Amino acid sequence: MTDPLADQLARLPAAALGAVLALGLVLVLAWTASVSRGVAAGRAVPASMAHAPAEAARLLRQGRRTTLSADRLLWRVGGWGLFPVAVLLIALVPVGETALLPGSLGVVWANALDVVVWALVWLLGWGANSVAGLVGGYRFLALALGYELPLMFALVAPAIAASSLDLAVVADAQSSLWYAVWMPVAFVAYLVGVLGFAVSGPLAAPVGSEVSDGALAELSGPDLLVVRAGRHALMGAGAAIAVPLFLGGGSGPWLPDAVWVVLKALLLTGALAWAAGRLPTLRTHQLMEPLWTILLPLVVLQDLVVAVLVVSGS
Amino acid sequence: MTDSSLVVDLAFWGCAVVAVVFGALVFVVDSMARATYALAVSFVATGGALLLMQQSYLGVIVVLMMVMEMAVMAVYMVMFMGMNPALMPMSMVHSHRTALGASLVTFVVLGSGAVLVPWPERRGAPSPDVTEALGRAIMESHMLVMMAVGPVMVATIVVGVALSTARTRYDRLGDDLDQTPTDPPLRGETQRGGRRRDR
Amino acid sequence: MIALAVLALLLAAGAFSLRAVGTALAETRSPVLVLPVASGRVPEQHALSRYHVRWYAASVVFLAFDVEMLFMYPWAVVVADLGTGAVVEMFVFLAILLAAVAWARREGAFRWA
Amino acid sequence: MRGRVVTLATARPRVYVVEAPGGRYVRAETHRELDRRGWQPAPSPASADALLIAGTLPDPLRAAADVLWSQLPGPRARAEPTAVSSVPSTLDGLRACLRDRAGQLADRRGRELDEATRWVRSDSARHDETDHDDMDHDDMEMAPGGLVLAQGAPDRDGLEMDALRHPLGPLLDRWPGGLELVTTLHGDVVVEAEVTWWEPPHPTAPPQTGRADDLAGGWDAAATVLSLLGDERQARLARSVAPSSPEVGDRVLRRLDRLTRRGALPRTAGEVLHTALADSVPALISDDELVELVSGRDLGDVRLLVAAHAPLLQGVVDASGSLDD
Repeated sequence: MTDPLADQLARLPAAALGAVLALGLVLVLAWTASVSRGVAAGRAVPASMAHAPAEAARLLRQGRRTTLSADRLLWRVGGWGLFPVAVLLIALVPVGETALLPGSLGVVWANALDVVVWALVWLLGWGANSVAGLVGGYRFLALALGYELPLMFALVAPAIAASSLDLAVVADAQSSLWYAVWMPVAFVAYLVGVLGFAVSGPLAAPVGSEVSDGALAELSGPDLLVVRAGRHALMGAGAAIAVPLFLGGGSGPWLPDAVWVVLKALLLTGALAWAAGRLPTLRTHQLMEPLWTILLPLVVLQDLVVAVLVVSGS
Repeated sequence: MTDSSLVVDLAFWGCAVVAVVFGALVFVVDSMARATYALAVSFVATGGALLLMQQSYLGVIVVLMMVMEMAVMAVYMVMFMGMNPALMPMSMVHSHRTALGASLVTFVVLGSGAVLVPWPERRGAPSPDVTEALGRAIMESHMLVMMAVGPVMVATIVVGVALSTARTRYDRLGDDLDQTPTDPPLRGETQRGGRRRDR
Repeated sequence: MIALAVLALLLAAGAFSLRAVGTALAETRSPVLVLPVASGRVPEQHALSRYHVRWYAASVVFLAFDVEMLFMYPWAVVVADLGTGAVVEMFVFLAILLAAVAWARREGAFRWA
Repeated sequence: MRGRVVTLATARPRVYVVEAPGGRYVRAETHRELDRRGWQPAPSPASADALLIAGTLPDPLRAAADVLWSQLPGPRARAEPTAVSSVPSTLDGLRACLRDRAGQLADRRGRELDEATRWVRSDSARHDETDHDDMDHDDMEMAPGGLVLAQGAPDRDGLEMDALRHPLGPLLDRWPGGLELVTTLHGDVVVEAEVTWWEPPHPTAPPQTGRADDLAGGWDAAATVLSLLGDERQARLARSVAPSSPEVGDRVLRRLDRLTRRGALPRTAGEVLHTALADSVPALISDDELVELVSGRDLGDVRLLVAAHAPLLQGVVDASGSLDD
């Protein structure tokens, strides 16, 4: 019998390398989202590429602030927690041989992590003891109630088709046809969910410009930087999870699997961020009904179609 | 337990201590938000403990559901506790003596049960995929549970909505339910509410 | 588990160095205490309060509905094996729930403001 | 190294732009100048590098400007341009001030770490003179940090929740100069509002330098609304409409109509913008009508509605002159 502790230690170098690569991937994806966002807003490509570094420098130079009777603990947890959630999501994605955090329940874990964002954004709005922040935090929960069920049913569709909740198995099951192609509604609902937990695009009302950036209203300096980075990273992480779920994982000609995964994630992040930059922010109380009464039944119907096709064995 | 390694033991006890400490914090902190999220952390740690007991699906579902429920519960706690939810000293304990007695008795009964009952040795091995086993159980042997849950949930929705909305479609639209909703939907109502304060 | 530990360590190190760089560049350590933003006015009262959540009806519907996901994930794994019966069963179940959602919509549970 | 980082950090400072009473033209020019430079305005004082108050502040609003100034985290710079022609040099000055290390260090050294309590204290002192209460003990308990707790108010849903009094204006970005709308909020819904107008210290005349085509402010209002919706690209187009072609105007108008149809914009706001931009001047609205317009609305909707109606508000027209003058 081997010593489990020694066993864990033997895996340390591989784990360390994997962790560094995952962190690097999150940063690259977040930056891609930022660049694409800039292009969508009408900036030139070089200016968009320089935007993130310049803003990082600006915000790192800026002082920190806290507000009267703020709940600083909860406020900071909310802000600094977003980026780690994105990193954990990326760690679930099978790249090449295996994921950094492999497991038979990858799909459910992805779901659990996106729910953690509920808590974080609300805390971010709550902690500052500010009207704008409160409005933003509460708007987020309202939207979350709307986008979460469609997102969950969208996550279930590939799992039905692959008869597994393991992201690696789901990816491998798409050798003939990507799930995005034959379950488009689930794919769209998933992407809406990604926009939701990245708080951007049509679902950006919680940080809406018309309430002084809502949940972000009282943030400055590094505290704001990590939240902005976290939102871009969450968009990138959401796109990366879509790769094994809907875009065939690492399958592709010529290049190694790992490269395909990263490439697909980058492309989807760019496309998603561009769309988020172009679509108008919709008002929360206008979004609830369509999310519940149009998107939700459609996704359930999509699941039905998938289940019937799977059972009938086609 | 098949592999009772030191690492797993340590992690388990870590989770257990976090769960208990944060559970206790619920009654110590002075803010509804802190109390609710302390409870959420406690539940997440419980989920971690379940994972270490190789109940992977149960573990992840505890994390998923409890974070979600706590996020919504925080909103209710803030709304319905009859005092400022963050800036006043508060107590989450009611009728101290009874509560303390009841919890102590429960703890002793359950705790002694866990320690004193001669647990049977495990016969056979757990299913290689507990999630799949659970799925089969729900759809085959425990179908009745599933059948019963549906109507119960519908009843919950209907009762919940009926109790929580003070104004239903008749208040919004009058008798003519087919007319287009106004923008904003409840305008007249709000203004009446506003005037009521002026009284 | 070891990967999780390494990730946590890396993230902590990253956050720490970000703070350090920030402190060095801003040439200050302590945050300044300010009033919450209110158009140049001193707020009349603390914003943290019993916040009126207009969408509580929607949250009730959600809380009842999301319990369903407990069954959905294990079901997804076995449905291909179990066949038609399982599909019919689950979607009748979902249809009943969606009917409740439709009713809730008619009652105005998803409208507010 | 530090120098290079500072240059990068101040390449495009974020300016919090506020309109003083009667400062409409200076503010509009400021936004155009920011567009030309590719600088983005700051959405709140919290993350702003600089505070720019367009126009001349009347004395009663001096304290409000100081509160805003105290909310900037620093390094910080402030300016109050009073003429359209001085806007570019003002922005240059702001950036130079942000880059001046000695000056910034001095500013921070002269700054208290607690910029909140003194305002609260002076504010409550003012109240005490009139209220004359002997509830000091209660005050200590009920007023953490010197601010009182929100009090409950009955709501249309038959519940008692806390109501917040929250001012929009006098000094708010993308908000008509001089308007102070004190709202009573239940959650994020405005149930009541009070209007106050602050007058400019001296009447400001429209600038002589052209732009007569937008003196009624329709395109300016459209740009503000688009910017509040987070659509900076279209907002830039709207701001540039006057000098550029009518096709651009059509594009912006179509965009606004689409946003209205999709419900991204309150219908009333969309309609009034459409009327203003399609060459017929909508009727002015009084303060009472303004209150009527915003009550029952979501806080965000209130911002959009006020922005759309800005050129039609009696106070704005009085302060900055209209086409008829």
